[in-house]
Amino acid sequence: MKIDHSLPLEYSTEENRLKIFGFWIFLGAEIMLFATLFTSYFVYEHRTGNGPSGAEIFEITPVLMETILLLASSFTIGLGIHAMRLGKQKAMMTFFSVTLVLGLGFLGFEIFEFVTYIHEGAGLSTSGFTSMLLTTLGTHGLHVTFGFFWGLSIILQVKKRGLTPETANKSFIFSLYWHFLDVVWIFIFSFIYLKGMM
Amino acid sequence: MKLKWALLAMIFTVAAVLSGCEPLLVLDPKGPQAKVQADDIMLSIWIMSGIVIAVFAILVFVLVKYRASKQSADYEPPHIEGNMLVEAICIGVPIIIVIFLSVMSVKSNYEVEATPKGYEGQEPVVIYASSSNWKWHFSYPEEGIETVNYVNIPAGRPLEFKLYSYGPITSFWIPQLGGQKYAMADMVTTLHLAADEPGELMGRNANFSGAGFAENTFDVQAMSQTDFDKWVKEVHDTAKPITEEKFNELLQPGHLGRSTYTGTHLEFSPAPEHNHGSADSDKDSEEGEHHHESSDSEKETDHSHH
Amino acid sequence: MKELFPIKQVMGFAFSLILTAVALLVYFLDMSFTAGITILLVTAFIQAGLQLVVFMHAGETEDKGAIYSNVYFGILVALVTIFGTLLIFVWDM
Amino acid sequence: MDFFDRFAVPHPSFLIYASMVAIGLTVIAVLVGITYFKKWDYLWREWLTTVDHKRIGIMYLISALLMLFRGGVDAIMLRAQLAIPDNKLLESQHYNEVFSTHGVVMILFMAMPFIMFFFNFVVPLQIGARDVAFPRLNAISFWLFFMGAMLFNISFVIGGSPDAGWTSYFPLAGNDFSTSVGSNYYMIAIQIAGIGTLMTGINFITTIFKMRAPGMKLMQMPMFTWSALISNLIIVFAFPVLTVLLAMGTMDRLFDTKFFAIGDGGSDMLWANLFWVWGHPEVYILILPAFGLFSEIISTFARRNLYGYKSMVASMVVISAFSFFVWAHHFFTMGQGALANSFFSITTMAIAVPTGVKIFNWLFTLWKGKIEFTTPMLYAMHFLPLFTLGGVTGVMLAMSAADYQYHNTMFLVAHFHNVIIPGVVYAMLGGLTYYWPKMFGFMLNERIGKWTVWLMSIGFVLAFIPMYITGLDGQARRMYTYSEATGFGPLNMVAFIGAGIMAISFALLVYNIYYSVRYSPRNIGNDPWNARTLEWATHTPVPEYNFAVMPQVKSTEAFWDAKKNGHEIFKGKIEKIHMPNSSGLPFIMSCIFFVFGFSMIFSIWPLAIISLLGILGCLVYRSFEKDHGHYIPVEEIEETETKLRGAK
Repeated sequence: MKIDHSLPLEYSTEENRLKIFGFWIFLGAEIMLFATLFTSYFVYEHRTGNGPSGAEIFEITPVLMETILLLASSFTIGLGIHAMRLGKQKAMMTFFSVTLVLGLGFLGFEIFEFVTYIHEGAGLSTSGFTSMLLTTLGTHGLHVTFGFFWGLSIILQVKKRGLTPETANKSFIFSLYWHFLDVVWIFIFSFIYLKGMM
Repeated sequence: MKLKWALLAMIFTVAAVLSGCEPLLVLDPKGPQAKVQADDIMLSIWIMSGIVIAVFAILVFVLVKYRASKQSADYEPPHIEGNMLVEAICIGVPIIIVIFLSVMSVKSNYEVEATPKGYEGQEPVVIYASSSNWKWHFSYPEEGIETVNYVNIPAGRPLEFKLYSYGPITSFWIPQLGGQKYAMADMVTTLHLAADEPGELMGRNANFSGAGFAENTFDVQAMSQTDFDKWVKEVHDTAKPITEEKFNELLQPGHLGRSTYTGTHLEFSPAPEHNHGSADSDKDSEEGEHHHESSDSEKETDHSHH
Repeated sequence: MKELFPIKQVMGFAFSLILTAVALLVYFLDMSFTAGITILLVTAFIQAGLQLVVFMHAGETEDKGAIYSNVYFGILVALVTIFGTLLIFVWDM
Repeated sequence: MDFFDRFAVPHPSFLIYASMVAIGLTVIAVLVGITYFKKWDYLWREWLTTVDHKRIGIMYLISALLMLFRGGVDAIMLRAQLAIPDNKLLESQHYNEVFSTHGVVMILFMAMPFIMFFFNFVVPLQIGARDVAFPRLNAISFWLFFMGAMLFNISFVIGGSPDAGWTSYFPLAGNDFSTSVGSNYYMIAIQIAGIGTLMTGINFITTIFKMRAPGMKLMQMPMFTWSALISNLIIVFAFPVLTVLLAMGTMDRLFDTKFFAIGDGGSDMLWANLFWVWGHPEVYILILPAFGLFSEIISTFARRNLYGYKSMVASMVVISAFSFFVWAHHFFTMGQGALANSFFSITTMAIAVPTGVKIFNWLFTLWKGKIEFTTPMLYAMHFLPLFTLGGVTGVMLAMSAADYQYHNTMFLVAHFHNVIIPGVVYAMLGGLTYYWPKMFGFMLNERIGKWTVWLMSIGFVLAFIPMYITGLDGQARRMYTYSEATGFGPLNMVAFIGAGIMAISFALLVYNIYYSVRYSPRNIGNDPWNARTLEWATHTPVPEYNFAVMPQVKSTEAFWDAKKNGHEIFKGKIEKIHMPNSSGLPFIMSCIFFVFGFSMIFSIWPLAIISLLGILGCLVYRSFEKDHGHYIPVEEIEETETKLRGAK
């Protein structure tokens, strides 16, 4: 393992650089994954069958809370990476933990939202629209859930092994993932919720 | 050399069959829409043959001229990067062909999506053609009759087929009158056709729809307007009315022969309202969006029977 | 403590909150569909770009050409898929 | 016994029972054989746990050839059934299952692994790399593909095959009209294989961007590597669509969502739409590597550099974008307006331009060359005219108004076989012959090889040209039978004979492998074809580390320059080489995926949950695992090098 000390830790080995590059390509694939969900969502937007429409079930409060929580978590993980580059392991761990707590808060609101939808008769098998809505939100929610456990395992590893080229690399890639989820949420917020409530 | 002869023989066989004594169905149009399509097809075949022959000729030429056995042992092929002019020609000529074909294609597309040429002034006969596994139901709302697995049409009048399905996606196709269009469960598509002269024609579902697909055909009889009127009157005199019960029985999966009824199933089991693909339906497509909920609920009751 | 909060990222966060607030106008104000969707398109894409550049450091290595091409290609294909499908299913139906 | 009833085949026949017995016996024979020859350890150590791109490539190749056989048998059954009017060989249900699996197997489980074989075996060698960017991910890709393929293939003996066509349009594939688990197999098996493919895409883009030999600029990459790059780029952006689509289909079938339902706001055509958003780029994923292989072969045997390298690259880049702009031409007849149809008609025809550029560039590469008709070259020379024919019929199909007549007919079937067989299959077989000596150290017999090509082409012309004609005569595709009155009989008989000749040609290929294993000379050197690119600069067989010293590259044809212009490729001393460790995890995880897929297909929820946890467990294990690979010491490399040099 050749370590290049002139670069930040996460870029310091050949393998690390490959992984970060590869993850960017993966994010390209994720763009298309969510684009497909959005494409379908726009087709189903008015195909509500006997079920409720978006305007009938969307509520601004939980959505706004989710948005603020996720934006804040994207900010804190950015700070986490900044701290990591300064070599401040403790600050980094704190920022990462705050990020995961915020993510958990987001998931809490989302679960509350889903329960409300199902209560209001907008279940997975109510109509084309509700199927698609819950699938799109659910795919994002599953990504966040997966990210939560991923982040947890990274915090554990940093705690156990300290900041090495390997753990720094993992943390950086995780931060890319988390920011990307925030980007996706911005589009969900704008083109599913706000457009639906407009 | 073998290759050359084989290819020549092939082209001649294809040409002979295409222009042969027994014309192929699609190239033997009996209506204006099929004529547009057959003309397009023949034209593109000629242009494409030109391209194929050009490529074959160049290929045969270089293969004969530059094969190793004809070169001297110390011949060293040159290093050639490419040539702007040659490559510009190789891009330019295909672009010209593509532009020409694009114009043709767009023009024809608007033609086949509108009332057939030469029939514009006339009142079209509207026929609702719906498919169920594995039958075709034809409803004539104005004449007030319904047929199964056969359709009689007046020649010399524009036809408007309104297509939808009571099951999988099917495709309504009468090759000699014009190309096909899908029939689907959640919307009505419109196919504009016309028959120039009386005659018997073949019609079928062209889109795979399950076990009984191969036999999912219907007979088309184009007849003069007087014969058509006579037939309508005859049906009203002799046939039984179609009831909801009878219709649900017809919808059961399986094959049936021809049958005829008075009245149409549209009265108790209307077509999905979302209207698509008709040149004049642009205005009501907005409306269709809003109608959606109601049309879906109606459809569901239809389906609970089957 | 201060070095842990670089000005670039704090500003980025503040700006993304402002953009969110602007987007919320479409909910609280009564406006036409066109105006609303325009606001949403603008705010959403600026926010996405913000995340990409400020937080994700997309352009910090020698691979930035490849990374940006990859993202742009993804966006291009995504937009074509979305608008093509809308053309088929909604606008020209 | 209700639990076991679901595994029964819903439409049993003698053929299916016979296959069951045959499969059972083969599996037992293989297991007994491995045990008897005490090969379990070897198999596990050298193959199941390998992360070596060359071995993974060879495993892709073996899978692809097996699937070619399976898909080929399907094809013969289809042609035999249609050979005479009102034939009773297959019932409608069986015919439907056979053509559905034929399509899926040939596209996804034959052609895809075949190109994966070339990516894996050739790309790292061609760019002078020691392995791919993520060797272990590569192994996961392969094993996921393999498990997906196996899952799909057991469908016809356990629970029933999919019967809604390879496109699996809803609502036909929905629960209302496809009651067996066949369509579940379709959704889940393809999903698993598709995830593997997506990871391959990421892996190879990274490899090609980041691991090229010193000095090799992007515009100096050999054409096959370029085609691999573009093809993988399309994979990365097309396969997520398939992932979402299959997930939606799975949810419709298992969880009663209303995506493609009749009523309740479902939209059956959205399946078709998204299917082709993935499906059309998929065609280019297959054909671009084929173009790349032909470029290598034609340039090698015309003994000339590739004409118009830059326009070749440019045309592929254009194709990669355009392949996403044309999907609606697969359903011009859905009832959308003339505006939408016109748009997609024009974009479709526009793709013909870059494709045409490629054809002309190949022709000009032959010009002033010194053409040698070896077997790979013969494939290429048959490809050019036949593919041109397929290409121009594609332009005909692109004319939307005329397509109303071609759609769903044998004309269409003829067209896509006419591009896929001379395009993809010829490239695969030609490329296989071309790279065979690099893999195994001996050549395939040229005489038998040339017979294979000629028989293949004669069979092809007889089998598919008649379909153009019956299509124009109104023969719809996917009909299991037709009456004598239609007049389709004679031409379909010709097609059956053609298919038979193609089968003989395939048998000849297998015989060629057997014959060459036994009789081919072994001392052929590293460069038996007098080729031009880096993969021929290393030893045969290729050592584990590919190149003892990293090659230095200055042009598109580094090796040729070395041979003709004295350019020195291998400069510098041998140093210790870092290599990745083998791992059993990819195989084990993919096996759990298989169990997960199987339990989803049959809705066995407890098992599904347990296996899902198992998959997550593997991921967690991997995340915490410390694996830094190993170094091959200099002495060992030198020893290998001396041995291989001696073996020449």
